[in-house]
Amino acid sequence: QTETSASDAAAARTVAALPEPVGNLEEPMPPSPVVEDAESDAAPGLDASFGIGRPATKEEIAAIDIDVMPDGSGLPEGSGTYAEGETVYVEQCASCHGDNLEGIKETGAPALIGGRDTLATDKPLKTVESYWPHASTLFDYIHRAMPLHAPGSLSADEVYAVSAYILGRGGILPEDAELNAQSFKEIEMPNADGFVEDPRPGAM
Amino acid sequence: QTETSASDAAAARTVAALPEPVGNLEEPMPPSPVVEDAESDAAPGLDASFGIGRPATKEEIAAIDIDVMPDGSGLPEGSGTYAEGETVYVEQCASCHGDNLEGIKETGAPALIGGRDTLATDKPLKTVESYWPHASTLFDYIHRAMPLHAPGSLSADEVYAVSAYILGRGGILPEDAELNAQSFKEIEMPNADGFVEDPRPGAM
Amino acid sequence: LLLSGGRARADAPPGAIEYPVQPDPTKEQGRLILDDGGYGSRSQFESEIRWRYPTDSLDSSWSMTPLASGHGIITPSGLHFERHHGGIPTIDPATHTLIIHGLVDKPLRLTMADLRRMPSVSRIHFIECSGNGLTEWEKPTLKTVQGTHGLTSTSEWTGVLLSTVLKEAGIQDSAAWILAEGSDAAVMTRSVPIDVAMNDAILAYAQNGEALRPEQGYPLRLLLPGLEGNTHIKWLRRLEVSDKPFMTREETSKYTDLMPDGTARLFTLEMDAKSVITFPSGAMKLPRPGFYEISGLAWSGRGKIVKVEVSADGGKTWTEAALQEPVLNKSHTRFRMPWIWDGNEAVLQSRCTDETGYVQPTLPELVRVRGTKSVYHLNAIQSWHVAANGEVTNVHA
Amino acid sequence: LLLSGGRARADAPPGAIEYPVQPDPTKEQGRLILDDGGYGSRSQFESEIRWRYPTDSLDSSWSMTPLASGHGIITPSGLHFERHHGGIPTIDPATHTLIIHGLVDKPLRLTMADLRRMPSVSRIHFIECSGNGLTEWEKPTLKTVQGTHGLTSTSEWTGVLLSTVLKEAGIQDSAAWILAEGSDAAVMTRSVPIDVAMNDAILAYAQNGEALRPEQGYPLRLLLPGLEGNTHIKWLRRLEVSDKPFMTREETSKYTDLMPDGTARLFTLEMDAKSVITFPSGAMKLPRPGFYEISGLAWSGRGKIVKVEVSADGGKTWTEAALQEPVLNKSHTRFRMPWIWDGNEAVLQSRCTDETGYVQPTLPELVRVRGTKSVYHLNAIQSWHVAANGEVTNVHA
Ligand code: HEC
Ligand code: HEC
Ligand SMILES: [Ca+2]
Ligand SMILES: [Ca+2]
Ligand SMILES: [Ca+2]
Ligand SMILES: [Ca+2]
Ligand SMILES: [Ca+2]
Ligand SMILES: [Ca+2]
Ligand SMILES: [Co+2]
Ligand SMILES: [Co+2]
Repeated sequence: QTETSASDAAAARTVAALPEPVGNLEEPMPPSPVVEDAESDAAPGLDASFGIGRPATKEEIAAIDIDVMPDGSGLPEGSGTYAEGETVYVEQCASCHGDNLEGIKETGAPALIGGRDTLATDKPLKTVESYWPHASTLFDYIHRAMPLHAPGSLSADEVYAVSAYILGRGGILPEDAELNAQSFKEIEMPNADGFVEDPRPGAM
Repeated sequence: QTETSASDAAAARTVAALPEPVGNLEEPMPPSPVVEDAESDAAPGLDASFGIGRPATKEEIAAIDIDVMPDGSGLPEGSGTYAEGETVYVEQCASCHGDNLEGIKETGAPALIGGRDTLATDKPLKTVESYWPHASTLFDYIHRAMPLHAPGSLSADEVYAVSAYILGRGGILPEDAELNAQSFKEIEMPNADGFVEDPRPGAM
Repeated sequence: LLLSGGRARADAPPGAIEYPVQPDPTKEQGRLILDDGGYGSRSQFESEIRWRYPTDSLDSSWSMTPLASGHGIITPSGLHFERHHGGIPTIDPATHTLIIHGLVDKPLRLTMADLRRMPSVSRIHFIECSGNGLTEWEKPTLKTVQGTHGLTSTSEWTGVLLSTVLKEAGIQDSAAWILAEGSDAAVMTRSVPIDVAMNDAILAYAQNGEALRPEQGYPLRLLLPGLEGNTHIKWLRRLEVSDKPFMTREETSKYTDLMPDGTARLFTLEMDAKSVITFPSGAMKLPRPGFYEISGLAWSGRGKIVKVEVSADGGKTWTEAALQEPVLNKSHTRFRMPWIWDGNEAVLQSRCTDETGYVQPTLPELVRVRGTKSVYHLNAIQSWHVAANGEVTNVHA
Repeated sequence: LLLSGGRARADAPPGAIEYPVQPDPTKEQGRLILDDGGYGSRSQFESEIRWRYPTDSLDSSWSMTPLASGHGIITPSGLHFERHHGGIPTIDPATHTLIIHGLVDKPLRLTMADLRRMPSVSRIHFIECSGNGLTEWEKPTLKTVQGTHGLTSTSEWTGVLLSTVLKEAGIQDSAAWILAEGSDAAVMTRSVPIDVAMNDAILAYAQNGEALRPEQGYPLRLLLPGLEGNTHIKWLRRLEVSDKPFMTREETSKYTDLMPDGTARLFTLEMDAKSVITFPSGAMKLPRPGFYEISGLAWSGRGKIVKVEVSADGGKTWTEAALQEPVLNKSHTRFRMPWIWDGNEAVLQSRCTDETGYVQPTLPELVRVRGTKSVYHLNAIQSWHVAANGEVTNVHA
């Protein structure tokens, strides 16, 4: 036994033989909180106000406050007629909803009219005409979501017009109707009284 | 108002205007349970035996029962000398663990010898020589995991041999040692008594 | 950091990366740590995916969670069901804001960074689309539990309580409803009752420990625990406080429940208690008689599940199943029951009870009141028929 | 099903797919449902990744969870910490088996399909490597909470109780230890006391509702709730029941704790209670004085967390933090405390107590007993220094 132990030759090592953590180990840096707004620098409290965020400006709200409610609030200025609406519809809606507003299965676009007196049958057809309780919903929805591939692209005039057309084709408005913020509020929907409150819990 | 309602023209639609679910809708099929073994067809019970799986055969167990325990159980047939071990070591271990078994930092391979009397210092060097309580662990580990890039490739003879070499270089065995299942069991490790039970909970 | 190892390939399932299978993984090093760039993916041997019901419109469609291969109560984020009305928008969180206005003292504008600085909560909740099961009213239609029940998933959601933000803005006494509006192509809107908003509603920015998934509303969604999924507005950009509901298209034309007399229920928001056996379930085949662990999920929009019973004889006799802890409020609860299939025909059913005492109804009980045209809120007991040859099918029993 | 939309690209973070950001997502349809092939991925704006401590060997290395950007208690599976001794094997579950032998009446061979048919459990548990924090004994070394504490993660695990399988095999009276062996290149082995095995150990095949991730042992791992991570053998292939421990390399050369007197503790299996503040934490910068929600994680290998206290003055005064429900056994528990930073220097600390009454120690208390060379089981109170300029750093205080 010439060599007894290599302990002299062995480099001294500390725990876990870790590489010396010198310099930058390239630990990924965690995100820091970000404060964008100088305005809310007000002294914050623990319970009520955290001093976080800032007041929304009137302009910021107006830019996205697009909803229209049953009482007519939110209806913009402008107007449109059945005749104008027919043009809008033929050009921008008929390809999906059909020449007669009957819907085209392949596009997924539902019928917009028809279906009155079918709700209690075993083939209910729920459309704007037969089912919708409020005309405001029609303006609101077309304005925000239609035409499907260019949502939000219609002017207020165009939405008034195509609404007049759809409601006219559905026999809810006369063909000479012109819609604006005032006349819109007066529309009576056929199924306005067709809705009931949720009886649950307590009923099935 | 010439047209009153397009309800006649509208195709009858049922709930949600779903496409007719006819034919194969290509629902992905869920996995079914699989039973591979006819043997365990025995009537199963709810609590003790589920009749699942099958007995492991002696061959199946032997093929993977590779562990070696401090009492020597699991040591295979075969033998190897310090001299044979030196060849194995030089050819298959030195590139990572170093010519003098001192470890090579860049490879991550630790020192295998040295470090006696360092355990209570502030530069403890924990090696096979200085730290390991059981020689069985050396056989077991080399056999299952080394050399790193060809684990499990050494014959039993080679593992006996390289163990003799490492223990010889560490001054635990003489250089003329030959290891086999019998002589292996007699190895006394320097730090055999260096380990204590976990005093927790109750102590820090 | 780039992916250095395998890559998504046509031959790996979605969400997986294909690596060579090792003939003997104990004889060679495996692939290197972090070759995934530091964010892992599922195994190449796992292939379950969400499934899209083949609606005609691809833009307005839904995909369903593969409940049959789920485990526990958490739904993997990659398999959470989806419902989109205008596709999945791609929104930079650095420019996204939430505006709160209407009947509030101080209209507020919050950035995502602002929201992340506010006091937060994390809660495990299910979401269920109230259209879950809509194909099943009249006859058993879809084959698998993914098709019949896959419009529900459970995640751990983190965000700011909506009440925290509303208090910050100062809601006025007349406040009764809040419009929530998304910034997707549908500019999706729903009206939320103020008591829900002030109770447990969450402005959620995280899901299962990381940011929301894009399909789930990244960077911000509304979470209304227990309420129908459509109300949990994704990609949330605006909250308007009002004294009246807004009567949006999604709460009038859709998500109203048509009764046999032609009237329709409005604002049926809460999801009643429901359960389903996920194993064994439709389109599986039991290979032979013997031991099987029946397992499934139960949930209620009104609180905790207190009991799940299982029947193997189509509802004649019932046995109480074990509820896996933790049993959480408005969360999926996993139930299990050992079962020995004797090789004869069987009809498997589960029936749950929630902490309000509500018991999940049978389909005939539900149809007696609601008919089969109400589309939404089908929460009846589901039946799976096990044939003598082991085939499991969706039946009305 | 192929990915039809975006693809993983060099410019998207790992785990994300890059899509064009929409200038106004309300004005055009978003990307189509299921263009991800049915399994989703995270947002391209989320970039946190596991981080590898730069060990010299890439084959034997570890990666750490980015705790600073975590939410709630669930760790996203893609960010679960890793520890590999021989890389990540790629194993076909159809050919993988588990063999149980040794001091049992009936040696058993179980396929993955067999295991999936047995009675199962799902439990939310943390795993922590006992080497978590090993760089921090002598001086504050790493900068972030990912570096100091990132070797712990929490998932919902599903599998078969080990006791179920052991009962099936019939363990003999002399049984005292079980060897668990993996089928990776290290053929990793640890000895498990029989009482742990018969208590709450799980043969886990699922994680967060889907199959285990490859890095976490796909298709099968051992889960020993509360015990050091190294014992939770991944890619599990064999269990041998014995009357003695096996004294493997990982329980002698490694995972023994060297004391100042040169003796070393064997089988220090349980993970003592520990907590850490994850927000604010090292390398962050607070932009200005004001409100911040302090948040962090606490866990104990011996049961539930009952209390977390937070100090902003380096331990002089303590305030009890709120524990986010659910508070689960051997799971991460999220705590939160509102805090107003006044702009002066502060030292943030958290201290937890578990249901056994054990209180997390200070580092000097721990070092007084164990010295600084024991490598493993550093569970001392962590201190984060907040400078007057808002910079947060790792300190010993
Ligand atoms: C490219 C196809 C397409 C075009 C063009 C289109 N729509 Fe639609 N429309 C749809 C689809 C699809 C839906 C159903 C969307 C959903 O359910 O999410 C729909 C829904 C509607 C609805 C709601 C119907 C209901 O019963 O709920 C109205 C109203 C409507 N469209 C009006 C219009 C008008 C007006 C135009 C033209 C200005 C138009 N659409 C153009 C596809 C189209
Ligand atoms: C390609 C590099 C490489 C080669 C070749 C190699 N090793 Fe290793 N060895 C390592 C690394 C790296 C470790 C540490 C592994 C770990 O901690 O997971 C190690 C660990 C060991 C250990 C455990 C040391 C301790 O203190 O725990 C022993 C014993 C060992 N090797 C013996 C051998 C023998 C004998 C051979 C040749 C037959 C060999 N090694 C070849 C890289 C190598
Ligand atoms: Ca408004
Ligand atoms: Ca009206
Ligand atoms: Ca053995
Ligand atoms: Ca000995
Ligand atoms: Ca699977
Ligand atoms: Ca992030
Ligand atoms: Co409803
Ligand atoms: Co330990």
